[in-house]
Amino acid sequence: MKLIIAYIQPHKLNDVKQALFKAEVHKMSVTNALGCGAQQGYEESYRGIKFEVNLLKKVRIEIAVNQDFVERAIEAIIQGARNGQIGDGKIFVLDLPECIRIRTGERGNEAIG
Amino acid sequence: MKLIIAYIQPHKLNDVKQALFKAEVHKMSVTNALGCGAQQGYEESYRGIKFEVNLLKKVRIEIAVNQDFVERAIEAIIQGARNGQIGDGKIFVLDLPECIRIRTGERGNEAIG
Amino acid sequence: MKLIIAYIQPHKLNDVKQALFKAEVHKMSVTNALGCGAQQGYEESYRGIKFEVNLLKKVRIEIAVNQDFVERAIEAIIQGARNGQIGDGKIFVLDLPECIRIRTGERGNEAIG
Amino acid sequence: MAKQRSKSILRAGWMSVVVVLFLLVTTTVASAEEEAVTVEQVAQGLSTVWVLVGAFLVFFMQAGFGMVEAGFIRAKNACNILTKNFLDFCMASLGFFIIGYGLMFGDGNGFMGLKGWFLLGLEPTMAGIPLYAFWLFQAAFCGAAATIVAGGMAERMNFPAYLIYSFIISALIYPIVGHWIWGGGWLSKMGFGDFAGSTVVHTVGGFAALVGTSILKPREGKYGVDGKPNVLAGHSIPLASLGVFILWFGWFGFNAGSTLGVTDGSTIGLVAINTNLAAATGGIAAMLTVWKRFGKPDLSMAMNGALAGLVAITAPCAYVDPWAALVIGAIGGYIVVRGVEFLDRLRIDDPVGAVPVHGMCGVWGTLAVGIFGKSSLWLAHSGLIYGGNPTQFGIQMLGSLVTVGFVVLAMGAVFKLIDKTVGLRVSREEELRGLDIGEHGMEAYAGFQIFTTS
Amino acid sequence: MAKQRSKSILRAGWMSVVVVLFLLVTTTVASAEEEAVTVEQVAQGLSTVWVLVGAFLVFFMQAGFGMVEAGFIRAKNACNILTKNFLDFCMASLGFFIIGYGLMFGDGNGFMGLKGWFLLGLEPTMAGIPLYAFWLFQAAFCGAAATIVAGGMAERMNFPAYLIYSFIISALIYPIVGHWIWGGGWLSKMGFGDFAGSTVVHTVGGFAALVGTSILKPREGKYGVDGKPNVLAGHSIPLASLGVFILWFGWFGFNAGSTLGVTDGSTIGLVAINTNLAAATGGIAAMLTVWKRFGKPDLSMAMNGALAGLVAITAPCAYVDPWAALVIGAIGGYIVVRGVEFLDRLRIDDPVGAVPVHGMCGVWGTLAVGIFGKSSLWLAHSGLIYGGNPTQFGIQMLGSLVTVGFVVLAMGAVFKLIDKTVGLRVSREEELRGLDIGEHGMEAYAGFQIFTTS
Amino acid sequence: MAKQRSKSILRAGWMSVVVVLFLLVTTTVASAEEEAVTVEQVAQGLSTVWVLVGAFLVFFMQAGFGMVEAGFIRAKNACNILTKNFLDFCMASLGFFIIGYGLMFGDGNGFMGLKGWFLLGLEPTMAGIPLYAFWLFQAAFCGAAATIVAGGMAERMNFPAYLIYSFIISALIYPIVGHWIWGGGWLSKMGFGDFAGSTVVHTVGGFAALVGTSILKPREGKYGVDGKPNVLAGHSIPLASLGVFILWFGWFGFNAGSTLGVTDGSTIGLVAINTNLAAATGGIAAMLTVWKRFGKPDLSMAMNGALAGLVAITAPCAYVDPWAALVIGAIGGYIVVRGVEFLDRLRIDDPVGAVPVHGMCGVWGTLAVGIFGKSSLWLAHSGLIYGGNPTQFGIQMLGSLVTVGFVVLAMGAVFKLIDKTVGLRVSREEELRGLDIGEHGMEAYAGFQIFTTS
Ligand SMILES: Nc1ncnc2c1ncn2[C@@H]1O[C@H](COP(=O)(O)OP(=O)(O)O)[C@@H](O)[C@H]1O
Ligand SMILES: Nc1ncnc2c1ncn2[C@@H]1O[C@H](COP(=O)(O)OP(=O)(O)O)[C@@H](O)[C@H]1O
Ligand SMILES: Nc1ncnc2c1ncn2[C@@H]1O[C@H](COP(=O)(O)OP(=O)(O)O)[C@@H](O)[C@H]1O
Repeated sequence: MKLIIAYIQPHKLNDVKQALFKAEVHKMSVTNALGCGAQQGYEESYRGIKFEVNLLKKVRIEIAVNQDFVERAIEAIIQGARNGQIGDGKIFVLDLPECIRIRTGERGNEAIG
Repeated sequence: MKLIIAYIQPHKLNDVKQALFKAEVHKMSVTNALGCGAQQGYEESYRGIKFEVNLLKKVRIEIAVNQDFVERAIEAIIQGARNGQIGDGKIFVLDLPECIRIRTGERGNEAIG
Repeated sequence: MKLIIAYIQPHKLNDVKQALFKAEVHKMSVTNALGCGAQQGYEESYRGIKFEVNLLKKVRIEIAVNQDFVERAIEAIIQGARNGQIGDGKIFVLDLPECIRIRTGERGNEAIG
Repeated sequence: MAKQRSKSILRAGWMSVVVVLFLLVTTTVASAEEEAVTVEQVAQGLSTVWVLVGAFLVFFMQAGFGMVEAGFIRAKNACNILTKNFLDFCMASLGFFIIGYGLMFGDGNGFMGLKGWFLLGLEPTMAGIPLYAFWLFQAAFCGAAATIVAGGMAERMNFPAYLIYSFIISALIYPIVGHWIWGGGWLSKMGFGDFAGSTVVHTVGGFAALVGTSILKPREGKYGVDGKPNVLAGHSIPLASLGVFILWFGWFGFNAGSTLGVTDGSTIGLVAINTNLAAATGGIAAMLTVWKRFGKPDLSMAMNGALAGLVAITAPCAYVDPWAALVIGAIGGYIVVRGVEFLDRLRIDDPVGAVPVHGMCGVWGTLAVGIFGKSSLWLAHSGLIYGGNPTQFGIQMLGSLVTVGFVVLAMGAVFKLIDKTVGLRVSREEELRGLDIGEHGMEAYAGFQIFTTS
Repeated sequence: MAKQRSKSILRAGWMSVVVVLFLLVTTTVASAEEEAVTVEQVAQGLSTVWVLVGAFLVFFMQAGFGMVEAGFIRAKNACNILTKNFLDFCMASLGFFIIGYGLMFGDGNGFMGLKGWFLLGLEPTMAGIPLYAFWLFQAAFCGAAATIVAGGMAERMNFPAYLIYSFIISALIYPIVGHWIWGGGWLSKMGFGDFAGSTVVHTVGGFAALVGTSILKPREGKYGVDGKPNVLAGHSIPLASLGVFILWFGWFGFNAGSTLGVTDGSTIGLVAINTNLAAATGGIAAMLTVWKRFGKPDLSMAMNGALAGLVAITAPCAYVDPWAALVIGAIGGYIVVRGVEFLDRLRIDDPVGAVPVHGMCGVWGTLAVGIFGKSSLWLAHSGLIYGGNPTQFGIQMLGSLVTVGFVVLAMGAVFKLIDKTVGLRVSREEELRGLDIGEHGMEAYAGFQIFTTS
Repeated sequence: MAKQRSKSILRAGWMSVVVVLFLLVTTTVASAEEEAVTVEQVAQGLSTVWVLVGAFLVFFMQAGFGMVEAGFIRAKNACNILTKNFLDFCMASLGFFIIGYGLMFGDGNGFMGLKGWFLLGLEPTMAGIPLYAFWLFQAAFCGAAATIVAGGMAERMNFPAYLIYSFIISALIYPIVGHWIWGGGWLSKMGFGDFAGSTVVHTVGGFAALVGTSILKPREGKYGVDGKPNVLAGHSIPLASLGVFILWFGWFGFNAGSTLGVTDGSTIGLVAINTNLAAATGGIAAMLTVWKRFGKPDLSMAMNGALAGLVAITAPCAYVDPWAALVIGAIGGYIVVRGVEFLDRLRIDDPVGAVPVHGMCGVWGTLAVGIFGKSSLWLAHSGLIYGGNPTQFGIQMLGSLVTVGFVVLAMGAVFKLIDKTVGLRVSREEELRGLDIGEHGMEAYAGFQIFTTS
């Protein structure tokens, strides 16, 4: 099993979700995050002082999937999130040795979906 | 060492914390998250438009533990969070090759607790 | 590749960012978290009831780096975040088998930076 | 406003008018009538302006109640309390128009009025001002009594139940008590002094809240298994604080508007200064008390203290000297802090402090009339500290007790009945998720990350 | 206040009293005039106080509009709408001072006034009160008309475009319609009845919003590819709710202040009660309608309903009896719910409901004068239900239609012109990121975690 | 308002006046006395109503100050500033009752009053209105002066120190300056013109804030090691914006209420229009200045600009024509933007702009009296632009300078003393964590995720 972590633009979340559903990935967890990457920030000014905002708002998605879903999920995320512009985001894939469903106590591949 | 990630119902956090304390797991980190799982969302309506909310509020717990605490921690989480209903949550366990305490610079098993 | 997760004091974020930049680590993701560790909480009272707040506000940093940057990044975080006091925080290091840049589809070491 | 008080003012006003009329009649008859009408018109116009400004301010208190109540509860129930607050004023306007006014001010017996449904068949002026202006002022008071209860029963009461309750209290319960005291009923005849409503509005609202919250039982998680209270902290102290300022602002209309007439302005000046001084010492006293007892100057308590001072001065505001207002307010501020503690010991869960603020301090203010009141300021008898004659104090005690008794019985019955029929409390699941989603299908702060496990 | 200044005033005041007394004591004819002057002065003073209090309240409605509009949109555009709201009042003050007042109230022809630029060359009193007081009251109205549009065009309109628009509407469009109806223009001569501005203020503002929002096109993501509306939920219902209370509060000044005079207060009493009753039934009716249609009592709709009731009663408030106010308000509440649905079907995106509330209910209120109005209450002809004479209804219909037509054409041209020159809408990217950062470089809630993908 | 409607009312009004005149002309002696007394009463009643409404509005400004100050600082200190704001009004009410009023308005010498502690031993009326009403109006002013300082010293000042400070300023410092100018003291005798308090209230408050913030030193992290200012952004612009609207609203009471009397309403009309125009041009000028200098129309600055315009017009509001108000306000708006920059260059950290708004524009407004004032409008001498006689300007300059000097010295001493005893500033750790938890043990927004590293 793998744990996929993806950082995407906030306004792409709906597209990514839809793409994942089409790829039959139905479960995920979402948090908001501030990202510091290649993308330039923007300037704000407040009461006469300018300052650069270089932590940009991002959405972080965590998806645990079985091995055979990994590539599909990655494809779906890319498809939903890609704009071809800096700031599109990044995907990290971790090994996931164990997974447990709290309700039933099931473990492993059964528990994940 | 292992890194345990658990998604639970927000109102179960206190119970889980208590169960973990009993299991002598005293350290953890908590964030809020939106989860998309088997649990059905609910409908809201706003100014005459109905819409389904399918990202539900969850609490995400991260716990780094030594090998011999893994099962105890999992048991404690299950005990605290289980309701027997869909939406109870899920636990992921990752390998954790390294851990460092910033204050002392200690590494590994010593640093974790 | 490694995925570094660090929990630090919120008001140390700027120092940590600066230290990381010096170490040429320019990319990271930041979220807020509540931490439960060795650090004592503080008491609040509200309308005549006292209660202990034992989930303290922390900042969670996630950094994906290539192998040769791992120690540098850890050093930088420690340097920026250390106060010598309880509550300084903790660093976890995970293996990161895969990383994908959404914009280009690049994978692995190229994609990370 | 105290009926008998306003009557005196009016009597004075009318007498001068009569004198003028008489004088004019004995000069050149025909024209004289016109003349008298003009000065009299302006005087009535002035009183109308004053009472309407008062009515607008009292209406605005509705916003104050809404913000205080919303700010002191959790975000997940904010829409719900605001809807209640908003709709109970609408319901009160309707109920007090159809039935309430007639019950309260219509001719009838000592217990209740029996005339004036839909405001039909009444004189065009009342207490020296146009009936409609008088009604608006009274209706705003009625709305205030109704909304006090929302706070005490917050975060768990069923919405349709609330609508029913709010119609009943504003159309029936409040007007009946009002009739006793301001509508020429039995207490009014005994010389009971409640200038602007410590009893009529606040005791009624506060004890209705007490009954309601007792029947409802505490919120989920408010008391641990060991009975120790937990904190379910209010989600927006700035909102609550704005609400308190709005209430204080509106209270000037509440108290000073209750003169109903202006004449030369001396009574309204006295009422206004007393109102302000009591609020100020109430706030200070509550802060000092909470600081001493819990080690920190808790803003939410200081604000409750100012409200307590305001509630306490509401009955005596026109009968006492400014120094007495300082004392009355300060004691109110002390009462509210101890009252909150006391309720928590009894495990009665009153999320916003409606019972200590309105109930307990309403009683205290009513009694204070019997202690600090002066017969030279239009009160029937002087209070305890002036000669020690206990007559007025006795009347105040009686009136307060009977009102508390009546409200507890009547509202107890109403709430039980509602509970049996539509149900008083939402399900545990709905309570945990929040009434905003359960009852209204909406969120108060869409997009904000709110993270709390209570 | 300046001590010496007040002393002067007082000295003057007391001196006249002394003079009067002296003269009266030594009587004879001539002295009587002095006396009379004093009564007249007080009467004018009272009217001035009333109108100024009204003006302050109407000014305060600006805060109400700001909070409602900000609360009903997303956090990322909150600073932008507040800036618009804030500056349009500033621009309206300026524009109505320089040109607007002259166009509206200056002597001229039936179409517009042609005198009084910068308030120069005018009589020191107007309608029985000092010109400056009269101006302030009128200017606050003008600001209200301008700000209504901000809500309808929220979350996507360019800021400089808004500034230009707001100067034009307050200096030109609003005053011209105002002249027709209140400035002695052609509709006024026909006996058109719009007591406090259902047409002058609300129809103008509402239909300007309709034109504007139609030209602007819907917000990004408001309608799916299938045409189905999506929810872009307001970010702070408590703020919006506070705004509605402020508006209701201010509306008492809006309607009751429009009497301009007080005399014995009977008209202002009638106007005040009608205003309150219509708001209450508007809120209740809208809640019931939305509850029935969508299964939940939506607070945002109930609040819109109260505003709808207020808009609807604005024209007829002095011409109808309280029972009619109940009906007029309730129908307004129903209209607003259906109006919101209707616009969504047409895919016209009006984020805060400006068109149904102000436009549709403005028309409804204007027509209601022709249905429920009574000639005994100073209206030219009685309405339909009193004898069924359709004259007044016809006049109302005509006035409403012509106003709608004029506003649609004039504002359509203005918006098109602005679009061609400075551009009406921000870029898609700016819209997605939010206008707060794009137009003002600041955030409304620094430090708060706001997480939304719309 | 319906033009034709108001005309009818007016016609009726005027007709009765004519009738009255006629009657008096044909009348006799005896009756006249009664009549006169009545008119006098009504006139006093009207003035009382006006001043009380003004007092309520000025009180409400406290809410405005609270919201502005809270909105412009970080969420972690919001409860703290609101507590300060809330309690300083309580303290001011007490202090001004016990000592302050006597020092300010009691008989005494040119420097201070020496009679009237606890309001005892005074005449029942003052300046033609009941003493108590007069007191309330003055007390609300006193509270305003005290609370201005809270903003400038926000986010780092010790709470007990603040309580002590606020009692001292309202019981001693403010009343002494007030005595000079409004209480018959030396400046008043020279003909110094400060109609509603640009000097008495705003210069005092603003310069007390300057001294305080200088002694306190900047907030942690406000200036980088290189001296460059950092942004510590306000946490709720909507709250701040609401506060500005409330202040503007209240300012009508502040300025127009300062007439103390109404008579025929012409002065209050002038004051009201001037107040509004200066606020409007202040807002516009500040927005344009900030837009030009920093490329974006910053709402927080535009709002500060409106406040600056209001502060500037406070002294001259009754002495100048409307066109002058436009100019005075606009210059105020420009001053405030440059003033904020100027302070940042001096590394004086004033989180909410209290010094530029109240201090600098208070001085500007005072001087403006000497430039634009007209002796025909009750000022001692006409200003510079009318004949170029520099007498009035000289007096204004002198009064402003002496006040600034006195406040800087007196408050400097007070703050130093407090610093030596209870300590003026909280610990660095407490400041970082926020004063809400440190001083009050509570959070402003329980449950909200607030994420900021400053
Ligand atoms: N090495 C990294 N470690 C942690 N987070 C990263 C890393 N690289 C990118 N991110 C996250 O992904 C987001 C998008 O990255 P960005 O660099 O803008 O994309 P691109 O690959 O197009 O340059 C960043 O804002 C950050 O949140
Ligand atoms: N495969 C997954 N990847 C990421 N998060 C998941 C996954 N499965 C579940 N979760 C998280 O756990 C929460 C609870 O899961 P849910 O499916 O409702 O539980 P159950 O196992 O009872 O069906 C979800 O809301 C989501 O946040
Ligand atoms: N074992 C752990 N699992 C998860 N998070 C941890 C763990 N230990 C520490 N943390 C996180 O790190 C933060 C700082 O830890 P703390 O124990 O205060 O540091 P120290 O090592 O100085 O005792 C905690 O608040 C928590 O968020």
